[in-house]
Amino acid sequence: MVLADELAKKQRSISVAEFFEKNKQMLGFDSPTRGIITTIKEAIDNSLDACEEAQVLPDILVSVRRVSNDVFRVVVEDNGPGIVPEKMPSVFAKLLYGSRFHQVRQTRGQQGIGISAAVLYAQLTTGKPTIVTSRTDAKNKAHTMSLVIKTETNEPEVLSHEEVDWILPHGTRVQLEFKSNIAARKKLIEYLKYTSIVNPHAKFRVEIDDESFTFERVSSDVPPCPVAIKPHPYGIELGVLKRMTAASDLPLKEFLVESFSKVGEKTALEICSSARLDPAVKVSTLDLESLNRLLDAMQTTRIPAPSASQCLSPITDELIVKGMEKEFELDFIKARTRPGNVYGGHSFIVEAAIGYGGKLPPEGSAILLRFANRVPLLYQQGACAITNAVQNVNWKAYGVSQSGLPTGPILILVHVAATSVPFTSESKDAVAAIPEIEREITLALQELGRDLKMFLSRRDRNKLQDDRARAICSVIPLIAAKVGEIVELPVPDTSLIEGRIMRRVVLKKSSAGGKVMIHIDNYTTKPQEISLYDISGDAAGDANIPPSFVSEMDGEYTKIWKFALASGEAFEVTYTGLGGGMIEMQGVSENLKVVVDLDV
Amino acid sequence: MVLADELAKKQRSISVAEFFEKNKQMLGFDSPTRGIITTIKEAIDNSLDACEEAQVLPDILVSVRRVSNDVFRVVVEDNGPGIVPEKMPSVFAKLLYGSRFHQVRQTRGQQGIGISAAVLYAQLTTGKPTIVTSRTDAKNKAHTMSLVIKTETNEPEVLSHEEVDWILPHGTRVQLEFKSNIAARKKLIEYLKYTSIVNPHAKFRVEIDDESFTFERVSSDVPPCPVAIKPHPYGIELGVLKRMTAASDLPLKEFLVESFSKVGEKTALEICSSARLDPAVKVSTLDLESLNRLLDAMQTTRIPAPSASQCLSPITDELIVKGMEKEFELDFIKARTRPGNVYGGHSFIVEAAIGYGGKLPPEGSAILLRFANRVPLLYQQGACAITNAVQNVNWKAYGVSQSGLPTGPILILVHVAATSVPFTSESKDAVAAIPEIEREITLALQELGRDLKMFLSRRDRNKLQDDRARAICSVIPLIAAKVGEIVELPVPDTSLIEGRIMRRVVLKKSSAGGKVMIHIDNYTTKPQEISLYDISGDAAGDANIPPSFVSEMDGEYTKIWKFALASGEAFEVTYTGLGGGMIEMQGVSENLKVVVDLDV
Amino acid sequence: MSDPSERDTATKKRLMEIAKVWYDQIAGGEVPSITLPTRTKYNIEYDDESEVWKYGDKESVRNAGTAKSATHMLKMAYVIWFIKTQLQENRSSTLREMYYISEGWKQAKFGAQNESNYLIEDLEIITALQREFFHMRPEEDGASIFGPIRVRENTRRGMKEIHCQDDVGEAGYNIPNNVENVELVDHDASCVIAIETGGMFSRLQENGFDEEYNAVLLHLKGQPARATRRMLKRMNEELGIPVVVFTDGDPWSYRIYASVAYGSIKAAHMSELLATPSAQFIGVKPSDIQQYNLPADKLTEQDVSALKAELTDPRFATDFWKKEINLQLEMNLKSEQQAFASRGLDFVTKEYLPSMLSEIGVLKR
Amino acid sequence: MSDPSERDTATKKRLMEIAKVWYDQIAGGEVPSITLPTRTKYNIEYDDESEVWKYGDKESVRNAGTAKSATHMLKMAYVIWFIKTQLQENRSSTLREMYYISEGWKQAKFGAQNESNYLIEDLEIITALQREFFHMRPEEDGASIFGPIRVRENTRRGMKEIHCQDDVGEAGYNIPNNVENVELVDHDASCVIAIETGGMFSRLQENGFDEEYNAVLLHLKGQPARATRRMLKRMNEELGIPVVVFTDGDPWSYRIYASVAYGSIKAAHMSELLATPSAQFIGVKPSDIQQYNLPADKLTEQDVSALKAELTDPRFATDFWKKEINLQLEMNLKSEQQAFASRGLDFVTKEYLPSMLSEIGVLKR
Repeated sequence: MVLADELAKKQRSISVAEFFEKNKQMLGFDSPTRGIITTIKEAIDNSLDACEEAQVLPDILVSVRRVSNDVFRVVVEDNGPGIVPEKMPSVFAKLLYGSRFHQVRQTRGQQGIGISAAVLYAQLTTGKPTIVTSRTDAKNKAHTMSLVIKTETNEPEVLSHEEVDWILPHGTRVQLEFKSNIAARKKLIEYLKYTSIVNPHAKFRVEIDDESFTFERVSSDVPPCPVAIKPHPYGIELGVLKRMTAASDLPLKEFLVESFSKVGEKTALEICSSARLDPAVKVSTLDLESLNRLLDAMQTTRIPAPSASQCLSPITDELIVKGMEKEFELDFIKARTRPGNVYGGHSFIVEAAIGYGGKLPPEGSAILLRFANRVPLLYQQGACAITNAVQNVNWKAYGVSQSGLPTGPILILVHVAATSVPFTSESKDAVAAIPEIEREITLALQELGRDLKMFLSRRDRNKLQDDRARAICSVIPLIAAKVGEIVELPVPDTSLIEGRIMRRVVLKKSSAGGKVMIHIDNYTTKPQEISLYDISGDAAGDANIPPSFVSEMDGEYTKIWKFALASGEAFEVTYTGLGGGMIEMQGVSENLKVVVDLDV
Repeated sequence: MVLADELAKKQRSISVAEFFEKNKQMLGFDSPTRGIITTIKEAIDNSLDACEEAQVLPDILVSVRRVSNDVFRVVVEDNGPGIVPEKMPSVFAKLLYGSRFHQVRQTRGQQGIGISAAVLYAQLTTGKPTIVTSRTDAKNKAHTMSLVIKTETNEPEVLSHEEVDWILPHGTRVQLEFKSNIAARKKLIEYLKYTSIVNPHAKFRVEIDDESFTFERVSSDVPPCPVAIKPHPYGIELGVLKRMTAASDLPLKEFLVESFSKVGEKTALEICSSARLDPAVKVSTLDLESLNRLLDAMQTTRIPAPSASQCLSPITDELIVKGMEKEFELDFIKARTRPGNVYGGHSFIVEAAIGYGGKLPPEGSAILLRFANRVPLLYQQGACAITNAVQNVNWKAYGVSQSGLPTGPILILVHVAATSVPFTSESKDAVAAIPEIEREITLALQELGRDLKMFLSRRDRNKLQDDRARAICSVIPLIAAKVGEIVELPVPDTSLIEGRIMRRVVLKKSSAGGKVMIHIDNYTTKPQEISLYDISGDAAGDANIPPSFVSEMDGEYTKIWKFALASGEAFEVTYTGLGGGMIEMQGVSENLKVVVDLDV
Repeated sequence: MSDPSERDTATKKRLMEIAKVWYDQIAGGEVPSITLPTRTKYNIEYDDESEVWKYGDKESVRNAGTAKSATHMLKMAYVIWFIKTQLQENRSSTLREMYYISEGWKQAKFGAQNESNYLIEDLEIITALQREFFHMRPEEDGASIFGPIRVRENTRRGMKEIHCQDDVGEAGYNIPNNVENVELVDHDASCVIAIETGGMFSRLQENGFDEEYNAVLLHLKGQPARATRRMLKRMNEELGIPVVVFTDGDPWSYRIYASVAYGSIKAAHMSELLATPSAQFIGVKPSDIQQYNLPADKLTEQDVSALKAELTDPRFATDFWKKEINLQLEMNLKSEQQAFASRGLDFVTKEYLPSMLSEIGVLKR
Repeated sequence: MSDPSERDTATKKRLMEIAKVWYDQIAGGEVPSITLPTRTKYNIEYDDESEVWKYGDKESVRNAGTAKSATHMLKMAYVIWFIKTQLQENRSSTLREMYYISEGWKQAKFGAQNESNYLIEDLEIITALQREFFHMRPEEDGASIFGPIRVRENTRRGMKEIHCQDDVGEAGYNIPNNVENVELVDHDASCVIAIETGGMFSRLQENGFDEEYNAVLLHLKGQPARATRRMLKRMNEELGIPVVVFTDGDPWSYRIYASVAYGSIKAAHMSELLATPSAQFIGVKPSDIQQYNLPADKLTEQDVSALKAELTDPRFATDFWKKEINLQLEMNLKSEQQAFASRGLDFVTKEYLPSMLSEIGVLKR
């Protein structure tokens, strides 16, 4: 058949750059608005990762400027370790090129695709090359290159290259131009704010057109750079195992110990025996049947979880709290970092925080901040496992109302740090529904929920005690008066009740018939040093006990009496006046104090 | 700084196979259930595309068999043109390799990634190679290869290769094994059923474990194979234009005419003048500034839409109707193929169909079948522009209730055929929200809605006429009787009304006091040949007009009178009996017939 | 027509006339039909002569050309026949009873209670007679009356003469459901005060308002029954006693007033018999809430939309109502009658009512 | 205690006793408190002696230790004071009026209408006196009575003697809201038939059932008011007339019967005064629906759950009710009283009632 030959002629390789040029929505460049956010995010991810590797406190400049009607110039500059000139073209102008893809550790960027995709997107929409400046050392000059990607081959093309003077001793600066619109502005600031919360050691200077502002760092400790570890047996698939054994010349036991984390001699032998394989057999000779048995054994033998501490870099609860305090005003704030855990052989750690009250909107759904490997997730909240987990917690058990998300003045932050974050797509908007991760999020939130409940019930208990005091000191006298009227007898004295029940210092102020009376009883068991503040329009010149201090301003008199009151004793001052104003008593601790203004 | 050098050492290229191995959810392999559907879909897409290119009526075998507990063997075999042995490894075991990526025409598969991804997924989960058999010609033998992908390099590895005898003169057979579970069964059958509806020229034989069945073809015309066309100026981005001009040695005017569809001399000159460029300038010499002007001019000059007829292969309304009739029983069915249209330079055609009534569930939301380039979309209905467009039609205007989707016994089919279908992700589950496409869908549905409304109102009108007849022949006599009683006069004769209004043949049966009476009036203007069937427990031995025929079975008597009735004449038979049973009149056309059983 | 048997004969004749029209239509080969005014808010008009709102000119013809309307006419024929029989036997029944009796009417059986109600209303319109003439009893009782008026009621147990202050308990005289059987004998009243709530009715009674001002107190018991409205109409028309209406200060209460004074949309065909156009509204007015600083509740959403509907209702198209309703929407408040109690239990009888009644000229003291 | 002034003095004394307890508690340095029975369905018990359901032993103590309950007690003190004043001045008022009057009580002001209602009920329980003794008038009117019984009502306008067949119109005698002011003089009645709907009340009257059987007809007007229940109780207890209850055949109607016969949960403290334990239910029974093939409607979800709740209600824990309710759930049908009309307008008076009343031994003919 001639046709097959004919068809064969048309068949050829497709470059990965061509593929993604046609499928840019897969990488988060589906709209001009989105594109600008994605670009800045990719550049900042790279800068933060690099600074972490170099153990430098990041100082990052983000600048967005409109150069013509619909063309924007974006600059991201960092003080990281810089990139050697030979690698600059590939790092920025070749898709699927990077240092982190094959490592098992937590990094923001991973696939070696993000910043080059931005370069691709820039040259596609404006035809402009990307200009990269980098300096690795104060001893060397900086190098500036103008780069494009050759789409047909996915290879970098260097349009110009020169050495230049640069003020920074080391760092990288990338400048891209593309078509966009400024609808992205709000989302961009949101992205930077959230990024700054989970990277409290980083400082961001931002310039958007004519405006500039800074997100300051609140911590001066660079988080330790996660160390790459060997893969865990639970996370291996048959195809990968086959590749590893084929490439190794070790005997089985040594292969297991050398190639995987958490596998010691004992565990290795256990695996061999379970797989009915000779520990001394060369792994390269194992057939598919044996490999299948081996994989089965590796995944059913009990092996400790990979140690998260090395390969992951949680923010820590302390710094999360600092980061949140920096950006929000809250009455309550608590964070938790869960112990490390594993899904399908990948280490991960969940951190969460809850903020309550303060300036948060008192009604409506909680504000939910989602992060993965210290990167904020801004899109597709509904499709994210984090959202799901938050909704599945029974918030009512913690005294918080709920309709899907909890409602009320609540802020919830969840950070998933993992050697490989399972995103639902390469645009990295949402975490996939992995049961192990959801469970950890749930546990973290439940712990925090209990703390929140404690806070809320303590707040309620304080309210209750106040309530009781108020009842006794303000309502019972009224009952006494009315009851006296009914039975046609003099009003009974209520101080006995107050004394017995209260064990507090009780201040009552009342005014009637042009006379003001302030009466204080010390029902506590201890003597009290009291400063009584009475601010009103009355001068109190005829007070039976003259104030220790009087001042006047705009017709308002501040009268202060200072005195000691032994347990069981009373203080009473009367003067001519109309009352009103403000009354306060200092020197008595808050929980022993009852102030009743009978005029109100 | 030493660090940059150190980091540089770790940097390397990542193979696209590695990338997708780690990101398999991006290609629709996120779960074992989903994986099996995606695999079969990719294989069938290739088979159908190949048969179309070869203009062969597709005869496709799909077989799914469990080989061990969680391992399934999938075979897809077609009678297509086959693949030459040299190309077999790359086609099946190299990602981003194919014949259709660079062509502007409608095909099912496009990216050269689908079937190789399935191969990658198979070897990852079971370690097993994929076995491909192909024969291009009766003169040659078939070739069988056992293939895997070398993940590190994305290159095929041929594990075995032999020539074999094969019963098919030409065709391709692919066999993969992977882990899955049979939860996919229902979805798989659904997928095949829908595929068969939009590919009415294809025959599918299906074997799932011990069951086998066939979806037959209803058309023997192979749809014409879409022809590749040149790109349309509206669909070009700057980066692409830059690449095209750099590679060309033509002067501008000739370049425009040669490289783009729908650009003739006149249009080319118009573009040149609008861009203020010399038509004779060599395009390879144009600077970025000029290219920007050129692109602008290309996209603002009025240029006809690309002709959809060549590069697209709509199913056609006639075949859609056939396909739907084959799989559903419906009272109403109508399809529309819209004229071709363009979005961002890509041609597309929308086809839609509506089915109503029959065996469709009478309540609940409409069944929505979505297709893109003849491939059913099974997942993410909610995220799809098709769903959106269907929901935005005001169905109530067409007499159909609606709650989001229309509700009731309705089936809606929408097919989007395009040179490049804008999917929301590479897993190809949902069409992105492109306004041009949504508009076309809406228009198609509105046209169909009007037809549906006509059908429904005709149905209602028929009901109405029946209703009117029933009113006049059964209720008015009752009114007459009651009114007679009230005014204390004899019951007035209602036959005058019946005659005047009805112009029909009216049969009335009544029984009272042990007598049964059947009365027929011919109010039509023509004589009628009538067969009267009366089936009841009465023998009618004493009928004043003896029946032409009587038979008895189990105590039920069938009595038949045959007679002619001139216009205006009446027939009346009475006999002793209890009545009941069934009465029917034949020989009179349905719309002239009124049967009133006054006993019911 | 206070002689019952004379009344019954006339009614029977009217009904048979309708049936005769259909009889003749059928005998003449015509599909029987009947013409009725359209019964919506958009077809009520102010009748200058009788000063009430009635159905306007819009008519719809119902004929037996479809199964639905043929069946409707069949039911009407059965109802006419049923009423005729009832009149002949001097029986009566409620609408609900007729509904159940129709169980035996085969195709003419009512599908739902409101179908029989609607049919009786149609017959009222066609015959221009009240349902009481058909011996159809309403379910609801009439209101209670307490005050200086004497009535003579023609009951099934003979003629009873009752003075509504002297011969009754504190709960007053109960208006029977057929007011046509009541004769108004004599009175000594300055006005009739129709009161929405029982609490206020008792308050006026306890405070001796009826004695002091010779007022007839009438407890409306919410939206007034037909018998109550007919009684008010007759006291006003036959005896010339002014009628005032005293309700809560909310949109639903204004509708109570409107149905007393102007007639209801549902019974617009009966407006001449049931509406008392000279009846005046004496409160609670929105401006009272403001003036007397009455305890008040916020308007609900339903309240607001009822008020807005009233602004487009022809019966409320006067300056007084426009001003008051707009004021209420602005204040966003409503008050109950008894809210006057916040100013003391005697405020309403010592101050509010005397001043209101003087202001509108009912009291001349 | 039919002498009003004597009654008022005793009531005042009871109230002042309560106040005195609090007075002494306060003077003694104790937080004032009061003990009340728990008012739920789970704390009502059958009292063998009086044959009615009353509150059981479960009690709750309310003391002024929290702002909420202190305020509650303050309000109670104000209410006691208000009633005391009212008794002294021989005034009366409605609950709603008291609610508005509390506007001036500062902290003791009621937040909502039902708060004042609840408080009056508490006081009834504590004092073991009816609210009528406090001169608190209910809003709702009592029912109407028609039949051979003579009453003497002590009205504000003097003593009125009324025969409920001879001296009233067809709508009958209206029970005043304070039944304590009514004296039952004499009667000639064989039984009292308490009827749920106005339609059936009129049917029995029209058919002369009261005359033929010397029956007193009483129109309950839905869930009966306190005055109605008290009146039934007194006719039964003082005059020894048997009471039967005739309602629709649905769960809500059975509750009407239960509140007549056993007392309501809300007013269990008044059961001895309000409940008529010997009152018998004569229909519509579920078994009647079956036996007479009455037109019926399907039970709604609410109906079913009300029936199920009745199966766990101690007041319905008899074989009769269990059988009937289970039958109804099984049939899934309910019927109205007037559904008997489907068997003719006379069926209910000629057949159903005579046979029912004979069966339960009320009629001995």
